[in-house]
Amino acid sequence: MIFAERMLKIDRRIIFLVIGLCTLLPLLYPVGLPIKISPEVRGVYDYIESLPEGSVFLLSLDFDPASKPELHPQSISLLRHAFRKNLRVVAMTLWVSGTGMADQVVTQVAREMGKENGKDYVFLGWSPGGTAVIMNMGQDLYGAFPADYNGKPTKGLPVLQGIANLRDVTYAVSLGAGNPGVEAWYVFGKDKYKFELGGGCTGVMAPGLYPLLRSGQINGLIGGLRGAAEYETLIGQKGKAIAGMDAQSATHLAIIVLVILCNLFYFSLRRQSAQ
Amino acid sequence: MIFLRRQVPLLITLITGLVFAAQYYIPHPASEQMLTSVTKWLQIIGGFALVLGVSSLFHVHAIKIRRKEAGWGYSFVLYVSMLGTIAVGLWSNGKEAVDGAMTSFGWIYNFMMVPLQGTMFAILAFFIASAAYRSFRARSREAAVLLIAAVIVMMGRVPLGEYLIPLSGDLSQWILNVLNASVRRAILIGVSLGTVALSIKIIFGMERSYLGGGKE
Amino acid sequence: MPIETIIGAWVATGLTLFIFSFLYKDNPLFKLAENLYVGVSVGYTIVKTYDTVIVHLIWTPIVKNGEWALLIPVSIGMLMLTRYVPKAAWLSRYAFAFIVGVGSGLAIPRVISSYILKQIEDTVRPLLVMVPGEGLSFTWNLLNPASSLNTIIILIGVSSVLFYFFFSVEHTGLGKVVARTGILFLMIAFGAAFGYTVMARMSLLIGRLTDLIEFTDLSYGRPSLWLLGLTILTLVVMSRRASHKPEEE
Amino acid sequence: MLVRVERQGWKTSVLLLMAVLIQPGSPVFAQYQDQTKTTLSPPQDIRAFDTPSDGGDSVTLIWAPAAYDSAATKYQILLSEGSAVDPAAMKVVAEFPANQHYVRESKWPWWTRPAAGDQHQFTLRNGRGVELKSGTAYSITVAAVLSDDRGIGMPVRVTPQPNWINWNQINNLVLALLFGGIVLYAIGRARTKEIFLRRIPGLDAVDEAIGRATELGKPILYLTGAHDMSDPSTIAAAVILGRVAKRTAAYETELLVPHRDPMTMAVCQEITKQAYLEAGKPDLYKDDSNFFITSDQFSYTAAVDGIMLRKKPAANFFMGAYFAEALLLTETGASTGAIQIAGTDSDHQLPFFVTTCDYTLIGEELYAASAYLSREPVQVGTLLGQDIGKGLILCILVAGTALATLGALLGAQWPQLFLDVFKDVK
Repeated sequence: MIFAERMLKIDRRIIFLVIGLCTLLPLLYPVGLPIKISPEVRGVYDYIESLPEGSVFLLSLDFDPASKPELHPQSISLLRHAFRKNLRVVAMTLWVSGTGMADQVVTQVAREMGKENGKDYVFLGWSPGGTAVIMNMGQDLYGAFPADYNGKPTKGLPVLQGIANLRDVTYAVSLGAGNPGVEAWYVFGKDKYKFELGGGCTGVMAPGLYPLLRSGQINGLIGGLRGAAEYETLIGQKGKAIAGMDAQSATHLAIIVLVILCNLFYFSLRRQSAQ
Repeated sequence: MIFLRRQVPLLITLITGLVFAAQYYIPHPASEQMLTSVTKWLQIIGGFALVLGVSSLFHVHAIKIRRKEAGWGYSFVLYVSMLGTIAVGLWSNGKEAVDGAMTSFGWIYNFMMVPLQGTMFAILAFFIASAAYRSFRARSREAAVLLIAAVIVMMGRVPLGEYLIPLSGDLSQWILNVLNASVRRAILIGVSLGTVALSIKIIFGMERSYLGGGKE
Repeated sequence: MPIETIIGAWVATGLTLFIFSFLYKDNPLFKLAENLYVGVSVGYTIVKTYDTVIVHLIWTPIVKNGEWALLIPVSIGMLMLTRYVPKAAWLSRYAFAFIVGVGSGLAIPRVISSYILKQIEDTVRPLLVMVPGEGLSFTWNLLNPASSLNTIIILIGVSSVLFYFFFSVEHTGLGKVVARTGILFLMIAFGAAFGYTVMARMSLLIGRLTDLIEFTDLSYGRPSLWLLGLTILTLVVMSRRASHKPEEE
Repeated sequence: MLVRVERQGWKTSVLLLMAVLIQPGSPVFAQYQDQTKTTLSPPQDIRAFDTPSDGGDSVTLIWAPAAYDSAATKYQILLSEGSAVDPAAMKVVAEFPANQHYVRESKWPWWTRPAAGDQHQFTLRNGRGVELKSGTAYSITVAAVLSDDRGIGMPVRVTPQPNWINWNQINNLVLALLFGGIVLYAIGRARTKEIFLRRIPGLDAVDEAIGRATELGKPILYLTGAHDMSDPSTIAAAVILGRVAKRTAAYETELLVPHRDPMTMAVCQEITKQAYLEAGKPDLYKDDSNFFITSDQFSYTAAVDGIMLRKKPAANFFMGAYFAEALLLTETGASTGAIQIAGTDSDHQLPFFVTTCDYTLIGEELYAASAYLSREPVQVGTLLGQDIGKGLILCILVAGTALATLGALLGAQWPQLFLDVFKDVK
């Protein structure tokens, strides 16, 4: 067995170990490389920045624990920004298994910013039907969510004053890990009810949302942990995303090196077998 | 009987399909009212669909336990954890937290469901790394192009990459925003034509696989 | 720190490590965690559905507000469940016919407007752009997504990929060139998706390891370290026992 | 009722089309008249009508531009219920700078545009302090305001009404009907005539792989994906399995099909049996070449990986829908040196298939391959219909870009007649 062949056949658990270390070490000993802001993320930030106090900001946390590391930091930053701008925050989720997490993040950030439930913000919880929920909210918000997460009737809540349906929402952001997510909010929401829409998503979803971004169907896109880190930089509050960026750098570099090695060995093998 | 079992469902699909496609073009309050009602109905039906979705699981594992098939112990674990979660959930009125204080249902959610689901997908990071080393080969010119684009994007999306090769950030931005967007747009258009074609076939009864269930 | 949080930290760490043990190989600890996961998440979904649908969307509106019309979706939902009664299973077709019919009807115009018209609208742009001070000109800036050069590239990309997925035309002559361009564009987009997916998966790992690092803290009783040792020990013992037994299969 | 409205609508749109074509050349001059006590002349040519194509509770005003249109001057919209004649008693419901709210800024396409682009327009809706109900008559007018000066136009009467058709979306409807017609026509054609489908190169690769497995005397592994039989990708995978099974029967190669769904397994058993029968080797068919493993994603993956390592199949086929398990499967397969062929519409997994497999059927190619093999009229017809649709869109893209460029070059408006039809205007 020649060298290249032997190298390709090494136990994959050794590679597992390399990746584990590449993640663990930067987390324990951070470097803190600067993070550049992309126009996609800035789109969302600038729009929220431009909103007058008291505008209605709808945040739909459409993800489950599987995407928590990417979308949880995004939701924290967005909520902090919205509360800091004194927007009226309406939070909800279309993913049943994300309900508890969504409630936690909204309550936690609201408490940290000294906001009052029912007056400054509301968490509507989850409702089944996916796209049907979006359409029903567009027709009649109180029909889709007769009660909020805590069981309080939504009708008469001060934070929802003057909001009958999605047409009265100034800005909606969907943090989506799949379907229903950002696309569903456009097709079944913005298309008819004409609110401004922004998106946040996992890395897996991000490339697929670029056509919508280009055509202005969404006015900004926060992609994955990197997007979250950019947003944390923009609002000037470091969180888990910035902390993870060094590990992200290290693992990417490791993968690139592995891909290059793989192809080096592969081509040397091919050349040898051709001879 | 065949009329009731086969024709009537197809007729229901035809009528509801045409009506709700037409609704989009009719702004009259009467038509809007209809949409309001039906979307609310769909929400409720969606709840039933969820129950239907998970119930096949009950069935599969119940058989496993009854027949004591290989690994039936795991099915038993599944049953116990499910029933336990339901019991605790109903006890806590289906709330994970009351005024910010965690309930026992919240405990199961936070310390069992969240780490389990999160880790399930985190193990993939390791497999990507191993595949990167063992199988991501430039077997053809196409695969080579793919790998080069992937490396550029991987470089451009992390601070270290932008620090080492400053151009990589702009380059990956261009790849995503122009090349990637154009391909995704074409795919989106193609898939949409497929969706519309499928919907039309469903409405006109040429596609019936959704009916399933029950003999003719 | 409250005792339930400490217990929680131990349970969460243990389950995380059980799942990570799959990296070594498929083993009973992993299978246990996997089944526990399915069980808990199904239980969770059932509780949430009950609380939201039965209590908030059905019971309260009907009993308190007298919205009797909601009995229609309830009966449609019930029809769906007849799937489990072999003799009445055909009744479930009515429910599916309704849902699929409404869904198809709703989809057609919305998909055309969002994914076809909007996408055509943004692709069809003049190749010459008004530049302040220069008048109408062709802009070469690659980094400006709206420049003329990028407009052409996008047009070529969209058209060639669309053409690649033509199945009733043979890819010969000029068609072959266009299809090959299409496949190159496709590969670049797949490359971008690949890079982003790698990023996403690594982020998930970072998230999980961050939690594990948090649980090495003394206030939790260092569950990460203890349980790591225990998991490794269990795996070693199990593989020893397996190697003593004759190979199955 | 509906028919009448429609006919009227058509007439209007034809008239409007003419108006648009004629108007841009003729300049509109502002007229100064000292009707009121102020020096500012009142807005001219005020027209008010029920906002077309909406659900009611809204009216639209059109008036001529004036010489004083600038950021300093303001326009006010005045409203009162009934037929008030005293403009002083009317309520101010909106105010904005006079150099805003032109018809050209609104999103109306040419077929619903109520006036030339240089005219002012304002759409007043119910809500936010404005009471505007369908079926009630109102008086409405515009006033121009510059510091203390105020010129009030002649009040006009208007009654908001709900409409039955949204004419702004009529292009969407036309496209839906056109494409629907194309699909139905294509399916009809496929039922009576043979439709040409190009051969998918991936199918040659399939034959090649089976050939190699036979040479090596090793089995073939075929997976049908994660979904059940209700998913089109699984159906396509099952159709292609029929083809593969026929070849393995002819070459007498062992076939392994592990399943995740009992129903899919039952269907695939039938398909395999049929294939062996057609190949004339029914005695070689084994019921247990299709076998059920488990429905759990990762346990299934681990089991299939185990089969790959033990039996070392010469060729692995991955058809249908896949999720995160895809990479785990193909990586193990690649490490055993098998020829791997994938076909999936799960676009999130395609990059991994392309880099780890020798041949990949991308997205719709999977359906095309299945239609090519099955020759089922509905499948083939749909494919043809979609091809015609794509062809049309391709033409629109090229022609549209050419026209838009020409429009920019000549500064002409007429290319919009074409471009507006393919816009999402609402």
